[in-house]
Amino acid sequence: MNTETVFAGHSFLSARIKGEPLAHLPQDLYIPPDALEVYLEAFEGPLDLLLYLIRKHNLDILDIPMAELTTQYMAYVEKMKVVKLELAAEYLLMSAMLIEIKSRMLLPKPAEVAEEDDPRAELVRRLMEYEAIKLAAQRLDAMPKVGEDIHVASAYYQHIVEIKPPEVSLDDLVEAWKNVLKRAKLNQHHKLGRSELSVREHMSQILRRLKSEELVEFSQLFDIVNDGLPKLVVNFLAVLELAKEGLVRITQQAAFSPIYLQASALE
Amino acid sequence: MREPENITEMKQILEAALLTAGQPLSLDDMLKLFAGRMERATLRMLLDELKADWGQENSDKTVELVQVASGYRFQAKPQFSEFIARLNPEKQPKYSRAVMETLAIIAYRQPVTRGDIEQIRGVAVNPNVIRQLQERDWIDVVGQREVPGRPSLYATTKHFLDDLNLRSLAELPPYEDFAQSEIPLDS
Amino acid sequence: MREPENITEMKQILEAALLTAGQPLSLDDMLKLFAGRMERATLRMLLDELKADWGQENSDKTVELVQVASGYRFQAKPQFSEFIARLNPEKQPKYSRAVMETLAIIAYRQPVTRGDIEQIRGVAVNPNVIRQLQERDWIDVVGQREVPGRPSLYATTKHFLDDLNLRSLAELPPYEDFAQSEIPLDS
Repeated sequence: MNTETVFAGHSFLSARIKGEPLAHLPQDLYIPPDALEVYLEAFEGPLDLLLYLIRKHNLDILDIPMAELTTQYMAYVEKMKVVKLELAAEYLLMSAMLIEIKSRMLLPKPAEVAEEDDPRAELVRRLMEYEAIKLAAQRLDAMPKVGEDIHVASAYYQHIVEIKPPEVSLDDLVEAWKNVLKRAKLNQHHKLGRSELSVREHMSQILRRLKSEELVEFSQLFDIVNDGLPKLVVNFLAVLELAKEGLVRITQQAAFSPIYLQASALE
Repeated sequence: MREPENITEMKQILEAALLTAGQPLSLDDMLKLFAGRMERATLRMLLDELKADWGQENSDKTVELVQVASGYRFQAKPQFSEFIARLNPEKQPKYSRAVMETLAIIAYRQPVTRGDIEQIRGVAVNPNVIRQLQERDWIDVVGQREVPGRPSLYATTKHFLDDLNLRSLAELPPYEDFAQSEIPLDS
Repeated sequence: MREPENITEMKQILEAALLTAGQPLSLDDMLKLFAGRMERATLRMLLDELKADWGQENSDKTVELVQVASGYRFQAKPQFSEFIARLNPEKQPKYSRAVMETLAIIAYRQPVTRGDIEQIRGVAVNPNVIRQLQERDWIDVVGQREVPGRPSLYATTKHFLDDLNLRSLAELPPYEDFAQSEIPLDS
């Protein structure tokens, strides 16, 4: 088995790589370390190289001097320990696979062995799969693409801006409130529950009413028939809170006579 | 490379280029289309023809060729702009932090004066902040506090509740513990 | 706001929007033009009409309406491409073989992990290769495979199909086309 015979008469890659004709033909899966860059540009990996050798040079994938290859690889790995070791590993793995296949081929075969049991079948399957993907990649590369060969209509139009007010969600509001509290360190003082919020809402409502009506009779603030007890209580708490904060004045001319509320400001 | 065979094809190349350019094309740009094999005068003539073909008076055309400072471009006739604008609704601006915090304080602590807000936030309140919220009809003045200067008392409006999809302030999340169950109070 | 008065005006709005979009418009996008006042069936009918009006067979038109994965777009008829390309002489850099092969594997075998790609190509995949395809918005992560390490599963995007002028993956060149002659086993 001699690789020289396999490659006799072939000139490797009639195309030039980096403007230079490639001096040496890859006779096996060994890459001379000094030619690493060139080979890496030419081949995408051991599968690619193997495929090239098979398709272009009718190389039998087993017709490779395994012992010599292994020696070459070990020297290669030594040299490449510092850089690009992972690349060496891929080629090394491939040669290991070939050696394994070869050793299995050399074992005496039982007569009844089926074609599918050929140890080379898996490698051939991978090679053909890779070959199909390689061609698919070339085809995708050649297809017209937007930004290169396809030009999409994009005429101009007058941009009309419709001014809309900012949107505010409940979450935004709560977030803002939390920020306020964080900064003011008011956590201890202002733990608000729903009930207190209701009180504050009623305080605003009463004030708003006092703005238009000036004088409101106390009992008119309460709708005994329609408001449930909780609402009546909240409303009453609101009146007390308003009085406490000095926001309303509560007056009564005589005992048991009507009680009136008026905004403090409206004297 | 192939070159256009006649003036009709040249005009078509010009039209296709202008429709797809995405920006105005200058005369120099357009000359590049023909690899220098066109006179400026011819180009101008073709542009005039295209302008006429696609002009405002041709009611079946939806775009027209117009000349702007940096060259020529096709643009949608004005009557279509408002519809096209619907495809890209302008991103709405956000309220500043000052506006949001002021709103939150008024919502949670109402009725409050500007002084209250300033005390809580620790910074002066820009009158513009209050104005923005009033213009939105989210807050209004519900009275004055009886202290020197009689400052206005602000509260949130019904409109604010509507916009935030709340029935009452009691539906605002109590800020300190959202998980804590509370006795619901109808208001 | 004004709304279109008749079907002719609707068709014109549609045409103007598509001519100005610069990208495919989906049916949902186009419905927005009419503020929800159009049936999908009517829209489809109008698109069919526009396709016919602007079709390849109408030799006076320089752009045609095509359907791609994410919707409809007007694009220059292929015969004008080479001329328009002269406007931007700096071409996009060609992708390396590693990038294109990785893309081919993802396109034809999706969803795949990086390990799958490495298995097929027989070499490690440089993360940069994946990144280039993600930056082009041609691939994205669609999930994780439930194996140790939970590796990301990659698939092609709609944008990839759009860029290659395809409506769906089924329109990719058939994989069978790439199957080559058997590699003989006899030694």
